[in-house]
Amino acid sequence: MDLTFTEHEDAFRADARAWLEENVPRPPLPSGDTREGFALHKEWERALFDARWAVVSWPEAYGGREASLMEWLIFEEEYYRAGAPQRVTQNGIFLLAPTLFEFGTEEQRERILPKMASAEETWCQGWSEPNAGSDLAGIKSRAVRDEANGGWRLSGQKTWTTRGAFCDRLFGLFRSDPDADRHHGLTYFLVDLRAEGVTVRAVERLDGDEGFAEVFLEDVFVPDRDVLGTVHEGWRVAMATTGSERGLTLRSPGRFMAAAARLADLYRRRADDGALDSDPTVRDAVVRAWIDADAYRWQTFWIVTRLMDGGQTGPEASLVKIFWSELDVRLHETALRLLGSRAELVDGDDPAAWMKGWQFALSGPIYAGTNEIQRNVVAERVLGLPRR
Amino acid sequence: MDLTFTEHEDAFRADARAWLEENVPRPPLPSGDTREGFALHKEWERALFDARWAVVSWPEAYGGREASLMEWLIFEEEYYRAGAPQRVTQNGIFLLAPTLFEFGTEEQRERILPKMASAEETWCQGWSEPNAGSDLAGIKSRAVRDEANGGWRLSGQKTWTTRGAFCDRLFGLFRSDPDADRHHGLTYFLVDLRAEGVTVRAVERLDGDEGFAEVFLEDVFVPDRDVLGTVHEGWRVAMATTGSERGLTLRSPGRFMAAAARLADLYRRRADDGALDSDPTVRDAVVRAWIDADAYRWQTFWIVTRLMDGGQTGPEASLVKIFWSELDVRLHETALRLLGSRAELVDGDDPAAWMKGWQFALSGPIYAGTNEIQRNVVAERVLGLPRR
Amino acid sequence: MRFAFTDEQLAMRDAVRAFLEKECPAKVVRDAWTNDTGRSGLWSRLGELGVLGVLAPEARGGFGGDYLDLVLLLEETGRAALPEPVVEHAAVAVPRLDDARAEAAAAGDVTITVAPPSGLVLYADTADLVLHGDRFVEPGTLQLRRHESVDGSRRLFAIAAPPTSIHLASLDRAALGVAAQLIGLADRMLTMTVEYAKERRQFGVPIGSFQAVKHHLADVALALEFSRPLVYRAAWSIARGDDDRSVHVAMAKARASEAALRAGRVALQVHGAIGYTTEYDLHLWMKRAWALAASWGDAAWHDARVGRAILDTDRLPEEQ
Amino acid sequence: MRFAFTDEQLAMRDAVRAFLEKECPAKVVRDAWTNDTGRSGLWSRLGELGVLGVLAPEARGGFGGDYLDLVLLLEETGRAALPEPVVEHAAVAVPRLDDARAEAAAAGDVTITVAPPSGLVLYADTADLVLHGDRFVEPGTLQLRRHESVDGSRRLFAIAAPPTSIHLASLDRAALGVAAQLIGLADRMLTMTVEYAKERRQFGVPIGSFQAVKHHLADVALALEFSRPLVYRAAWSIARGDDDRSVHVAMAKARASEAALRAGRVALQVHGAIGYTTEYDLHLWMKRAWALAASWGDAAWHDARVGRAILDTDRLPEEQ
Repeated sequence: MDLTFTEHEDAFRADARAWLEENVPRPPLPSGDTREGFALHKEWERALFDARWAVVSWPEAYGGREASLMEWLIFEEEYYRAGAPQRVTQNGIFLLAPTLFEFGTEEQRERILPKMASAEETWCQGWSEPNAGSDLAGIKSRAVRDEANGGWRLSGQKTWTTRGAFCDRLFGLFRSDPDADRHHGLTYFLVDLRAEGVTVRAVERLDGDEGFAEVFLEDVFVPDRDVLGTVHEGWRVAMATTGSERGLTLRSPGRFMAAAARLADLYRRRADDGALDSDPTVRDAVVRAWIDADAYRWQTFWIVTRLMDGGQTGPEASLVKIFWSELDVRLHETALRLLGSRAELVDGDDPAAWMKGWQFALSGPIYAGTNEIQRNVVAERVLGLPRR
Repeated sequence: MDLTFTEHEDAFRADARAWLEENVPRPPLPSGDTREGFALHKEWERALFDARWAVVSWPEAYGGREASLMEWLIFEEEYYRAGAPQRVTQNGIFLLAPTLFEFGTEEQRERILPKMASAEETWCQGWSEPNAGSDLAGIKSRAVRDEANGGWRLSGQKTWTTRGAFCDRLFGLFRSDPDADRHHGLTYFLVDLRAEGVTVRAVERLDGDEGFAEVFLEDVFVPDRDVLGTVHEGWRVAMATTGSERGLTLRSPGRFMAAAARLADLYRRRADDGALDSDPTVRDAVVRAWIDADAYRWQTFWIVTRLMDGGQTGPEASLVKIFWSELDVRLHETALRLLGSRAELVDGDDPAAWMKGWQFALSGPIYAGTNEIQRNVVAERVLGLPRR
Repeated sequence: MRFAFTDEQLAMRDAVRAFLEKECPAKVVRDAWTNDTGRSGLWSRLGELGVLGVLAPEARGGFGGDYLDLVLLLEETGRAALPEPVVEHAAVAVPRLDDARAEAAAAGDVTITVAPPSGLVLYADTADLVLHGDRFVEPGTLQLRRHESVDGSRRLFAIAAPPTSIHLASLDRAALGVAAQLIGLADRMLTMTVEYAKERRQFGVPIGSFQAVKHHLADVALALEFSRPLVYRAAWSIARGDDDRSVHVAMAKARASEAALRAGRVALQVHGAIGYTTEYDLHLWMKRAWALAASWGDAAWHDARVGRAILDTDRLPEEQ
Repeated sequence: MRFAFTDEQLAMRDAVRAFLEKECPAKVVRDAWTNDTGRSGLWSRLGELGVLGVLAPEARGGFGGDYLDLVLLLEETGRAALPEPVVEHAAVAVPRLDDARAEAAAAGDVTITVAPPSGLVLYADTADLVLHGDRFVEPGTLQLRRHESVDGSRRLFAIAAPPTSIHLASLDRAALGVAAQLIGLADRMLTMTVEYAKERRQFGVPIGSFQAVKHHLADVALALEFSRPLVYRAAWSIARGDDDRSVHVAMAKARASEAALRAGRVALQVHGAIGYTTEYDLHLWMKRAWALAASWGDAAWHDARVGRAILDTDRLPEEQ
């Protein structure tokens, strides 16, 4: 065990910190879940890409640095410490890319990954449907074979597609074998949202941003080269992605360490104002949020060390997803308590940011598999309790 | 609405307070869940009975005062305020008696109730069996008809029989129709524990008292006059009892008001010692316990007013059981926090009492239907969610 | 001891509920987010109905009632998420008036709001008077600066000089009124969510048949069942001038705030993504609950009030 | 950055686990409640095994190791609920010795216990020495007064003069050792309960198939998963003399205490009445967890330590 960083890791951190301090936009960009904000975020992503900070863990050929998992964590710590913008390329980079690396063809990787990393092509996910939420296997959107044109015709509706109103392309599952049911007969498609037959409707989210979209597909042609993995085997292919969605790739500890630091700072300022004299318990809530962020960091280093030794993670990813999502809720709840009667204001600086963060945090226990489902997974696949 | 007590209620309270101050044993009796303690408690119960405080809400003919439900609550407040002993007659008075009043014959009531109230005959309940805990309908103990002697022959095993090692008689369900299953074909019997074929084995509880017993029955004869209600209809008969077991009769607010007062007193003494300077959060836990006890009191007055107006309570009893049992756990947990490293001592005064109370409190969420079952009842029968 | 409302009080509650179900559906609450006033347009009809003048003297066209006559009506305004300063006006300002202004206030011809210690005044732009400390002043005199609330219907205005002190009686009346509204909000969110859980199917069954969902909702029912009586009891204590009324109000506001916040959390979690959209109505109730739970003292602030009363003195619960 | 134990450390952990599974089954723990010493009779064998001398100098027959070599072994003593003052002896006292006493202590020829600020000394009657403040004294000099613990194997003795101050290093080593034991206790209670939930049937199915039971147990797994790394990190910080080691120990003890208390609550609730009897083994583990969670500072006490370090100064998490 050696809990100090190597010279190489320290140097990597120093490089990242120096570049970020130099380049992080001030004042912060508007929300990337709005049309204007999204455009500005694409410019930022482009700058990250040009400096080879967009996808540090990828092969150099695709714009990465072949950084280790540990270095990726270090980059994330620095990224959030610097207060850098949310990653609007996140769903492509963290959800689709791992699947492409595992199941994609060389042609697909070369065609898709660089543009994804540079935000020239932005990706959204198309898992959920009106009747397929927690129960993803309930997918009804169809894919019909179009032999003549060497491809497929997609029809159906996808919902809760994050930033779907602004993205270029969608990845998701469609039912290619109508006779197979549940987890079978699904195929993983990469869909051009500009294609004929696609209608995208923006849906306003709790915080007022149009962060969601409904995507309607009517007989949309998708060529064979945009099938990811084996036809009818989409479920197996997709599970790799949902795994990483739950796991640390979606919410690295750096994000919560930075939030805990902001929370402690807010606490000090409110305490100096004497605003907390009447609430003796909120201080402990701040301390707990800090400790939890620290616990998440060390649990991550523990897992990542195992991975770098060639070990595996499996259903433990569900423990991680439960922990970060509920930590995020508690942390923001504590911030709102610190703000007291000003917490509801969405035009001040502090309050607005924390209230927006709170509303975002509330989605954590819901998406990527509700925490109720995750607890079932922990009980059944980590602890071995009967499925029933 | 009038939240003051009537002159009559105040007078009733004054009488009760005066008698209790005069008569409550000092020092407190040893635990009634031990053989010696049980004997002393029977003397106390006899004194209560002679002064007509044992069963205030019962008809005078059976030793009561025909007190109203509200007066009964007032008596309970005074009883616990005075630090009077636990009621070893509780299971008879609060669980069996309501069933006798509803389903018993005149002969049974006259034969059983006065002796029950005076503790001349003490009763324990025989619901649970090794394979019938939360799932009470899993009862396997059999009752076989003995026409010749005009009665039944009981065989089987009952478990977790509170104070079963010291009591005289047991009430419980036995399977009288072997062909019927689950809730059907059960009969409610009153069993003499001195009868031939009965073996009682004391079982030590968490707190070291022999508060539990296993009761083994081998071909035990029970005469027809000791069948309560209709043969094979025992489930319907028993449900009345489990209802009151869950409801307020088992744990009236007075008990928790007295505990909250002791907790506040403990807090003040520990705070004066400066023992709490390092724990800023325990004070709020004390306040919450106090408020919860108060909330329980007023929710009870709310329900009791409805009952006195001729209204009903049904599945709401499950809400009450969840509330008092979890309040009791939080309240004692807070006391142990206040005691810090001395909490584990079971020979000091304060610590010993609180640690014993804590261990007793831990049984609350388990017995009389686990709180998991109670939450199902609330969801299905109060909120109307589907049973599945 | 008799803890129940009179038939008259229940009848008035039913009348107000029926009125609000008809006149203040979700659409009215939603429109208040974007209209000029943030309000419902029902003010004068609430006056006619008698809601605004419950605490006004009969001689001034009021009902001459007390807080027990008002508390159930405030709970209904919470259930409907009525976007109006009804607590400030009917529960706090009106009982301090006995002149002609009482008459206008009872009739709903004027709107009176209150400047809380936070200095954030609700609906100051459309109010005719603001109760500031112990004075009624014109809004124009307060140098209003508009603020946006997470609840788009709450038009808040910072004032240059917040009141340095506020009557304890006003604070208690406001905190209790908001507590009653929080109970109504929580009850409505629970109902909405139970209905959704019965309808919404996943894995081939209604999600309401999953034990985890059942227990989430049972916990909300539990919080409601044991906070509501505290609110009614505090209303009685204010109505009768009980010496401990401030402690009773604090208990009520603390637990009602938590019940409403829990109801919102569970409602959103059980609804899932649909509840996370503004197209669905839940957020209108949830955001009101967030705002009100933190208004006039949050749970921790009121717990601390209770603590000073019960721990820094020597007393028994409900000392007789 | 490499957060993993060495193969040697894991091998030693496995050896100690195997030894305790064989030599310290539940029966040994249960007997310690009623025997003369409250102990296991395994002390000298723990010495032979090398557990007691991990922190003793090699020159004195010790392993010359550091806290990283010890922490996993302490976790195992928790898993087995080993009734011995192993934390006091091996983690606190031994590292303060380098003379002949270190040799005897490493071999398990003597037992050394520690007087905590509470003044309640564990196994003072069977100990040869007591670390009192910064001095090693004979138990006989302390005027021992026996106390009964809820955990019958914990023989506690009040002393006339508790140490007025205790070395921060000793406090940290003791708190961390107890934290490691709490992790072991929690892990064992979780395992016991999962096994029971698979076997026990009600309503025709294993109770472990009910979602409520699953979620209770998942919450225990969650608490363990995120407290264990804090314990190992604090062990590293002590081993390396990190400036923040006291904060790291506080974080570890706070969360490990809560994890063990939660494991006990859930274990009892899922077991039901059977777990509520002393004939069943669960209570031996649960009561040890109650005692240790409150020893050497409970969760709130350590949270407060962390608070002083992070809130009364200006710093970032893990400032680089």
